[in-house]
Amino acid sequence: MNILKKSFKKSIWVFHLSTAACNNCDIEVLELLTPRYDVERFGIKLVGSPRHADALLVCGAVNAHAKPRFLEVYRQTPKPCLVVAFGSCGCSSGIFRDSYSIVGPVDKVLKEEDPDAKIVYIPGCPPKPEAMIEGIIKGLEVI
Amino acid sequence: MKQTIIPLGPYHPLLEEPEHFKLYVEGERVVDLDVEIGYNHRGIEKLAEGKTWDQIPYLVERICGICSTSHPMAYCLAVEDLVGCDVPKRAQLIRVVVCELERLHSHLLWVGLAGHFIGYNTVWMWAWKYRETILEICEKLTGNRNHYAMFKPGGVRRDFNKEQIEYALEHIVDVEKPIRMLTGAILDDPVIHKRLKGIGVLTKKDAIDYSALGPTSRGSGVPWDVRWDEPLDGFKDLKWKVIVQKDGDVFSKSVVRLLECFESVSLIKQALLNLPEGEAIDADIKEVPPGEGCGRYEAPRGEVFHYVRSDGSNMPYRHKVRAPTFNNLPTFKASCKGETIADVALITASIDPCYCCTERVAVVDKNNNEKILREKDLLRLSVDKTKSVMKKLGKTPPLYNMEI
Amino acid sequence: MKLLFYYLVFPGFLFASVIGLLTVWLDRKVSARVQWRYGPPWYQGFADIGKLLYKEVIIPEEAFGSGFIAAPLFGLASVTLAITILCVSFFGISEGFIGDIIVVWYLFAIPAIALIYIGSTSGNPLSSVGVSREIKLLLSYDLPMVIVIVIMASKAGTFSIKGIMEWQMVNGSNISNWYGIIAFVVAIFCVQAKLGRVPFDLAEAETELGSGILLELSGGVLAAYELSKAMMLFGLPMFLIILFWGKGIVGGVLMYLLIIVLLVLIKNTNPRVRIDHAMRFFWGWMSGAAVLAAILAHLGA
Amino acid sequence: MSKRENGKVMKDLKKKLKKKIIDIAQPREKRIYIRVEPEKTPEVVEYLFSKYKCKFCTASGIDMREGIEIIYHLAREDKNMVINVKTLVPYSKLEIESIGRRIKAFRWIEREINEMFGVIFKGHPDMRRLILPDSFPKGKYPLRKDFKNSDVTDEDYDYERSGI
Repeated sequence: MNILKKSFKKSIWVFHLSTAACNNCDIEVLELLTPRYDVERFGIKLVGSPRHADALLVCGAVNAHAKPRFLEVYRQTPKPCLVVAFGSCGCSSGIFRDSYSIVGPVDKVLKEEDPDAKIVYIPGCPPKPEAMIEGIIKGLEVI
Repeated sequence: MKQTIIPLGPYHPLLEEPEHFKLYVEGERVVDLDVEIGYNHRGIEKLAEGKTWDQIPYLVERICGICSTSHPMAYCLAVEDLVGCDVPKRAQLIRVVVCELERLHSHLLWVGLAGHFIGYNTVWMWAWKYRETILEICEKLTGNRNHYAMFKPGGVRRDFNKEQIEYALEHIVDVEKPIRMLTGAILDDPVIHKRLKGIGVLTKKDAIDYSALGPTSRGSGVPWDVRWDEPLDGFKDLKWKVIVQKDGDVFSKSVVRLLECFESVSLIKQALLNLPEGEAIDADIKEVPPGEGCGRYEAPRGEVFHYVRSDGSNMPYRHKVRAPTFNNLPTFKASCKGETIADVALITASIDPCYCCTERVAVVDKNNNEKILREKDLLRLSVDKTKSVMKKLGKTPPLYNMEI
Repeated sequence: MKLLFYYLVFPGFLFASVIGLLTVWLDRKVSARVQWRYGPPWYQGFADIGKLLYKEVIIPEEAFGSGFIAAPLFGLASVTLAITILCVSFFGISEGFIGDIIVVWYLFAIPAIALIYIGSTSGNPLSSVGVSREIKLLLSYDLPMVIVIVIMASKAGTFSIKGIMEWQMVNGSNISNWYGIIAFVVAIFCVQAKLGRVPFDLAEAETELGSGILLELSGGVLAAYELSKAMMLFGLPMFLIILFWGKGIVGGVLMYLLIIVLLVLIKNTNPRVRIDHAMRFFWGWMSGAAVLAAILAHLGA
Repeated sequence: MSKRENGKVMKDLKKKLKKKIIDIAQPREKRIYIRVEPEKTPEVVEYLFSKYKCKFCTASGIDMREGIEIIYHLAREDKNMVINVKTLVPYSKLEIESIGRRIKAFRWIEREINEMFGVIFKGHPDMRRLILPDSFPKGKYPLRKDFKNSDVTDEDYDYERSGI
């Protein structure tokens, strides 16, 4: 059984999700694919549907418009999955915390849906690409 | 003709920004266009009313990730207009350097995406590779790749020391060569000429009627550039020119952006070279009298407008923010009409929207069978067209950069 | 008992999946290198399959429960059977039977049919679009390929793999003359379409339909499909080797690498075509070339 | 932009818009503020936009307790002047003539002001919600002074209407 667990750590399929973000983290996510920070060497691949995904990259503080859609996508991903909250917006809704249209950071919204969801927080606004890679890799131990 | 439109959720594999366009089509021709935004609303203007004058630059910076220094710049100009103080020269030149650096890396990001839409992925990889050097300069000068937090009403928060200036001057030079190569790759390539010329034309009258801003309006011959029309004292003695193109199609908008990169590089060099020595970098405003002020500055995508009204307390009574894309987005109604779906991806990219919304275009057929065209569809359609254009021109397609 | 051994271990499941997954790694590594990227480590194929087995399987309510799981396994079993038949006669272990070329080709078609079954029952609108594309693709690339098989079989006079290989041993492999080259080009494109690789990966277009037909697959079921695709990546080039080369093992390995390089090159040089383009391409150009090869073959060139 | 030229723009505007405006002021070198009644705003703004070749920057609404003040910011590029037209729409009659009917540039900003302040723009071609989600509770206007950030929290959004 632990061979399968070990192989889980070597190949992570990632699905990108943007909820009310300032598109800076989204661009840093794309930068991970460019030649300088190529993530494919760790087996990380961007996939097309939440069904295949193991990690959900969520950028941005969740606003009311995006919340139902975000929870729907979380329900669809097969369960041993990792939610990566990107940037200070993902971790704590950052500077937009007490606005009327923001309904809480990623973990507050997710805890309603599934209390023991595994969440990785990558602070920084925008987090450095090195920090992102390290965050995802460190998140693997959690699963 | 009854139209059934099924609004699918905005979440989509390669999406950066949840944004949704609806095209009403007859066959291949686009008849009408509807835009649905609001997925990114964070209530910034309401938050601004709860923050003090000095805290707002941090909030305003996070409106848009790519033009993250134009908003604080316009805000500081608005407050200075309200207070009526004048900013020391050195602070102004530092502001010019940071804003021009950001314009460079924003334009390079756009060049990469445009290359990606035509199907040249190597252009995407190259543009983003050379963009890294600029981000490094930004990190060296201001400490962070994107949100620099350099400005505050009345001046600049941090000064450039000698060693930082040398580093910047030395590295800004080796950015010029790749930009020239990229410009060459894009401007003299006959296939790109055929692909970009004559589509998505925004006539001069339309540009004025929609009050388009920035490269979108300068591409149609409307010479609006806030740096020229309302120059800061910093700009007065720097030599540069506004780039204007006449025919308003996607090609001229690209030319405007690429030539602006060269202007930015020369501006940065001039500003860094004649930084006045040892001056104070802040006019340190003590308190803000009641009154109102507007600030305008030229972001990479157009003019950013901030209006500030104060009632004497240490928090603004009202703070209105308007990003350039707010004016540029409705221009799609004029420029997308009559174009084929394959070109829509290019036209939406040509105004370099603050959120790249070419990912989600829902094509509604007139005889109401609704076909959802995703970004890859648009990409492939536009790439097919590039290939057919290439065959006509008798050029072999570039060997390995057409792969999506 | 020996047959079971052949099926499960030597030329069958284990051997084919190991080689298949290594080929998948080679393919991804070369594509990454083309874009100055570093590319995945060598064990990437095994890690992907292992991880998928570890994950939970979600079965959509509309889908018919057990059928949803059985289909890809059924596909996997048929691919292994096809490869065993191929390799058994290629390595000269035992005599093949008359007509096993046709059997092998249609055993390879079964995973695609399993996929169509899954796509249609899963009730997801996007995967139903994927299903219609997969069926059209299946029809389009079958025609030219069957013509190529018939040419080779008529040249060798028999429909058995052994016979074709012996004929090529005697008077030169098919690739060495004109009709062989044309037929080879046709076969390469058909294999590219069968494997669902980039120019023709319409069914599971990654961002176009949100990985269309595979949209509902997850966990173990997806692992079965990925494994069968990897093994086909090994099996189909073997099939081409037998049709066009037929000589000994050493020549076969070289030919295998050549075919893999060709497949990767095609993948990296052109964007995904639209479904009507693909069909026009196969029925128009490819069938024409196949018929031309047939005429040349009979003129004895 | 010398003082003399500024003065010329001020005089020229005073002459043309004499009867339509309440008063005109120029507190600083590049800014002109014109106060107008709500009924006359469309004529003044359309005059500035079309004949006076001004570019439309934006319009901002301010909750002044006794009414909503709408300021149309227009910029005259070649003379490098920002002209702001201010009107106060009283709470008693919260409606104003829509300029977006003829000039396309004003359409989106009027939709936003309507959604954020509740001002009704008569004759606007398609008055829908621009930024706020459909699940936002009806009848609440976020940018009014009496609306606190904590008024609308997670429970108030009824998510059924958000069209999933």
